[in-house]
Amino acid sequence: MDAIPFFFLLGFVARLARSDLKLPGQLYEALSIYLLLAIGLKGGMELAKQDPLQVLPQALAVLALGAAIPLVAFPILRRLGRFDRYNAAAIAGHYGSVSVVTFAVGVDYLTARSIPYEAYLPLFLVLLEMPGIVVGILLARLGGEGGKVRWGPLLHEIFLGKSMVLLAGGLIIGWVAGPKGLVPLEPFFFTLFKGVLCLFLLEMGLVAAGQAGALRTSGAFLVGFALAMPVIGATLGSVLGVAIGLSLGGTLLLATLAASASYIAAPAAMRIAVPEANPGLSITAALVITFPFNILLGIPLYERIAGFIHGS
Amino acid sequence: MDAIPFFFLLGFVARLARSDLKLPGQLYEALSIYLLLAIGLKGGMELAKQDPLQVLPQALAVLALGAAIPLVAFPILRRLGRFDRYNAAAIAGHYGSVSVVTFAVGVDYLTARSIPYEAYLPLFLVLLEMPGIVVGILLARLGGEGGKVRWGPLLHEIFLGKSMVLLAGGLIIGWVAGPKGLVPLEPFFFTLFKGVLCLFLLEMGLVAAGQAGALRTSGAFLVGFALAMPVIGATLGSVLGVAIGLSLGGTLLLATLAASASYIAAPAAMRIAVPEANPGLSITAALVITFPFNILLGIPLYERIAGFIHGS
Amino acid sequence: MDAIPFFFLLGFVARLARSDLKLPGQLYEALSIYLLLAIGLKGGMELAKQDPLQVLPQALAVLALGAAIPLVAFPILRRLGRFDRYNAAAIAGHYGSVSVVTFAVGVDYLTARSIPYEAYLPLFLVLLEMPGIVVGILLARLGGEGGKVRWGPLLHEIFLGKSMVLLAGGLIIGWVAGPKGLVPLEPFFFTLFKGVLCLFLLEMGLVAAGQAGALRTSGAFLVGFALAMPVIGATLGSVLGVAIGLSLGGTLLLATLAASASYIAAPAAMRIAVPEANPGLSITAALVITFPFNILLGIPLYERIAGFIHGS
Amino acid sequence: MPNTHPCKLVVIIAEEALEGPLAKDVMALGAHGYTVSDVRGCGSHGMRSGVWDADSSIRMEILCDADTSLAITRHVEDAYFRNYAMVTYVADVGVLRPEKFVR
Amino acid sequence: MPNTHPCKLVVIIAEEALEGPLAKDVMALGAHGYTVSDVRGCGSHGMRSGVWDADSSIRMEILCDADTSLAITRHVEDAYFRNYAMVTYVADVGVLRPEKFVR
Amino acid sequence: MPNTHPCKLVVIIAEEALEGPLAKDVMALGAHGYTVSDVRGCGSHGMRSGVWDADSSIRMEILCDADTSLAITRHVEDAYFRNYAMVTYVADVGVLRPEKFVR
Ligand SMILES: Nc1ncnc2c1ncn2[C@@H]1O[C@H](COP(=O)(O)O)[C@@H](O)[C@H]1O
Ligand SMILES: Nc1ncnc2c1ncn2[C@@H]1O[C@H](COP(=O)(O)O)[C@@H](O)[C@H]1O
Ligand SMILES: Nc1ncnc2c1ncn2[C@@H]1O[C@H](COP(=O)(O)O)[C@@H](O)[C@H]1O
Ligand code: NA
Ligand code: NA
Ligand code: NA
Repeated sequence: MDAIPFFFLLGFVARLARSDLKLPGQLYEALSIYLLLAIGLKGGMELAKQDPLQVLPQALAVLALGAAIPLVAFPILRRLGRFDRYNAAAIAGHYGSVSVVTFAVGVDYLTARSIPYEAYLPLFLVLLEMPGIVVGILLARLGGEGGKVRWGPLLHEIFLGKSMVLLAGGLIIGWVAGPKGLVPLEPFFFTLFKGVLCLFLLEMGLVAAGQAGALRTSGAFLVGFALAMPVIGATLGSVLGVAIGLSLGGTLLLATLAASASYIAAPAAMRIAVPEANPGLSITAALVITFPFNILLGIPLYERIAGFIHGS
Repeated sequence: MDAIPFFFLLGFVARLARSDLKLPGQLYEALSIYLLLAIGLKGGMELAKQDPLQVLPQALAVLALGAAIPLVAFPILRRLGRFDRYNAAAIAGHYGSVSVVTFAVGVDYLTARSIPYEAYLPLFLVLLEMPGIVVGILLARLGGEGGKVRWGPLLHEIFLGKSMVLLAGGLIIGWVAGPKGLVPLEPFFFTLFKGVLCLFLLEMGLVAAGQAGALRTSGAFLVGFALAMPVIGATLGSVLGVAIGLSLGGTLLLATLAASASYIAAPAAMRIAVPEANPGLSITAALVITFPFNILLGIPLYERIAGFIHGS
Repeated sequence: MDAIPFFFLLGFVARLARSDLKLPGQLYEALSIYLLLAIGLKGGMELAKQDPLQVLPQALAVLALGAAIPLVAFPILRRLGRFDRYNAAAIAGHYGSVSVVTFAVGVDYLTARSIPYEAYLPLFLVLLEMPGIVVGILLARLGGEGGKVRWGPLLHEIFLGKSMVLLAGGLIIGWVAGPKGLVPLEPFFFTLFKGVLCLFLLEMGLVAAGQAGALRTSGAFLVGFALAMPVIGATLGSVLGVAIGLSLGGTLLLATLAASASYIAAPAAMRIAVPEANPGLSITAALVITFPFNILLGIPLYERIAGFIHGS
Repeated sequence: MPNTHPCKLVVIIAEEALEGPLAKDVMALGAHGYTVSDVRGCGSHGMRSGVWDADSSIRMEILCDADTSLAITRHVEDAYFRNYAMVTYVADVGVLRPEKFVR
Repeated sequence: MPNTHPCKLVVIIAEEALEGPLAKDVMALGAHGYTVSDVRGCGSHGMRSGVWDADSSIRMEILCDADTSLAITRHVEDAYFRNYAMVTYVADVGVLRPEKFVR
Repeated sequence: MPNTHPCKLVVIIAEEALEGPLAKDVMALGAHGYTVSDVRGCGSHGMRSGVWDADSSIRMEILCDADTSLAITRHVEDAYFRNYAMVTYVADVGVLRPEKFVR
């Protein structure tokens, strides 16, 4: 059986049982730096094998998907959930962006089942990192009383935030160095990847369970949203995947990306750009509900959805 | 020659010479998390190949050994060493529990000499983690004036302490995932193990030498105890190993476990449960004397003891 | 194309663009501990294959080179650069010592091009660590008004400083354990080396760019010095390399060592021994200019210099 | 015109093992919050260099009213001083938003 | 004879996201320096355990004259108190080299 | 009735390279202990971001009597102020167990 999700469960259960286990803060940072760089490198290496002109239209479509998801989520949160503009926009932005670790678990899912996929998909991960966040911020700022978006610091936060720099930097290095240039880096960045992912998932379990207390105050609607929105996202992602001609595996990964919600880049950007929003709400939704749902149940479900849409 | 003990010596000598070398605190934590998880995974993986019914009686006997060792150590410390009840009980508890790194060095010793052993021995490591501590606490609390053990927080500390969660969690994951599920984790958790162990031993050398100053105040009896008790423990462990039908290698490992003293789980538990005890005494004994003695001289000695008892 | 220098560039550009990317401080420490130990082990392992009597005269010559470089640099800084005695001596001391990471990039350069070299060259790295620093301190203290060098703490700092202990400790362990003893440590210390080096270079890029602001106040002379001195050093190193009979690859590595400037051991020692010197000047020169110059442009240039001198 | 209001700052430097118990205690005694950092140091129990668990210390600071500060220091005195490495001090400071810190 | 001179010490404990903005602000308001450390803690916004980015806090301390301390605390009050987890206090201390800290 | 006794708190923020020497000095000058944490910051010597050795700072706090505090601040002034990045301040606090801190 695949060991990966069990590490998340171990962390989750340990924290719920109030174990004093905790990973040192700087280890968490170190692991996330490693994962972001490694995924970027991998994607860049595969991109080097690709014809850029063929990938370009796909890339544009993926960018549009990232912008579209918060536009779907926002009215749901605002009308059905009765959240104020700021909180609705912030949560929507989190779901427009993506979770790197969810993506990695998706890749692992395909690898374990020997399902092939377009190896340059990490490029889409990089592309989906930001548009959702930008749209989320626009939703909060435009039409509201304020309306004054300070774009300078915002764009800075988005394009030069930690995760963007590592993902895009890794992508470019991988692309420039190419498969041959990366051979000596393989043992560190690729062979160890899955083990490091396990450690990170252990930590995610601890963190998610540590935030679980917020569930009590967040309300039932948010829980429902955090379970339904990934499925909506996955469906949109699957439709687009088929439309742009991805394989079944690639479609599943795009669906997984669309289903995932950011808990690294988005919280940091939203905290600066939409401080009126309560960060507890977005994090509860993205990290405590959507993330475990995706890695434990979502991905197999999205395989069906992707398969169904692919088949039809 | 085997490089592993030299890393301990390097750290020990560097600190004695008052070098400013120090490993960052969070690296120490990260390395110990890795080692505990890796040992647990390894043991769980091997356990998956075993018939549980065959292992069960062995496991019960090992639990009893863990409880017996402090009962042997306590009167020695109390009568011969003239320690007060609290200190005698706390020190006895440290020797009832085990040292993960000593175990790892023992495994390395066997591997380097191609001596086979029952691969599920990490299970015994997990089992020996706690009974000694519980008995140590009982010795401190029962019969003393206080007598009021607050079992709630205590059991919590014991079963949900960091090392227990990682060892037992790793064991369960390894057992559920099985050898096949762990293949992708091998490069990280198994191939790197020995290198990480070296780094940890370097740190242990630094820490042990840093505590060596306490030797001056701890008295000669404690030094003698910390040299004799491991040999007593190893003998008990060897007898039990032969009695429950372990191979020579397995017997040596059980002897090594019995000889080792805890310096992670036990100090944390004792500090909360027996605060009257001076932690400097237990740590000096367990870490400054017994630990180096075991990894540098003890293990070869226990091989003879185990061999002798095995042969007879 | 070789990926290694790109990691430095990524860090450098990210910091110049004021990205919030930063590696945790303890990760930086952990990576440098790893690199120092690994290089020491590698060198010691190769030394074990060598006849000590053959290496000894080479070693003495290399020690002399380390002492000579600051004697060349000091008058340049004092006369041409018009630095005061303390700053001239401190900067000269930095250039007399060496940069471990520059050496590692040099080794990688040779490996990528399959150019052979004397595998025991890390020994020279260890030997070059200190004499330059000692001479730099003497230049600051002797002849000045003070003249009172407190040798006790100074020698302590030099021989027991972090980098010295790890390099020399690794060397000794590698030498004692020999190639066979190190086999189980290979995956951790050798196979991962290049990947870890990449991460460290990313950090170096961030750090170097973070110090780049000091360029504005440091003056044009210092920039010129930090570009010219490595070339002078490389020429001296090449001449010596040929004189002591090194191969082309070995000569290039010795040239690279001589060209490099210390930014770990030297700043720490100078801060205690020559506190009157402004550490910003040495660090700007060594880290912001010489280090990137060496890894991006210097090494290929030194290959030509070494080749030219070797050929003649 | 100053915008701050008088308040007590209680600082406790103690063995890391006490972080959990102390956090519980100060909240139970009426504090509305606390802040913790990792420290190392030296005192009558010798060097605590902060490299590993048993050797680490924490520094907890609590803003609270005078009564709570008295309750906290008294409790700490009774419960922990005899058996643990620790020091405690109290300072007078001025806080913004005083309502956050009174019982 | 004491060698210290009266000075204000402003301490701000806040979400890590504010480290950059606060550093900029205090320097713009006349401080000549600041010191930051990583902390964890608990308050009206709940537990902030410092394990990951969104959950980490910093403690910034600023030595400055009374006017600057007033400017800083007022600015912090206006700009951040409503939306961020944070507390601020001010203490009277004595500094060496007072010229380092006055505007 | 307060259970605290007047005491001096000396705080030194300095380059990491001084941690060892300062620790030795304050103990030699009569302190019975000290507490150290890792910090980063900014001052007249520019930014010290704490990412690598030469760029790291420490914060040391010492509880002691008035005479010792004077001795420490004077020594620090003489020995280190000219050549090192550092600031020092002194505060009046109240300690429990005053006998721990007097010379
Ligand atoms: N005089 C002091 N000034 C500042 N911190 C102290 C002092 N004495 C003790 N400490 C701190 O409190 C911890 C425990 O103190 P003790 O119980 O005296 O060993 C030490 O490890 C120091 O971190
Ligand atoms: N009474 C208090 N004493 C000390 N620190 C506090 C106190 N209240 C809050 N804090 C710190 O300030 C942070 C934010 O506080 P709050 O805005 O109340 O959630 C907390 O996470 C604590 O680190
Ligand atoms: N006004 C200030 N307030 C708080 N900390 C300061 C202040 N000035 C300097 N520091 C700290 O002291 C260190 C050295 O200061 P300096 O010698 O002024 O560069 C800085 O890196 C800061 O951490
Ligand atoms: Na998404
Ligand atoms: Na034992
Ligand atoms: Na050099």
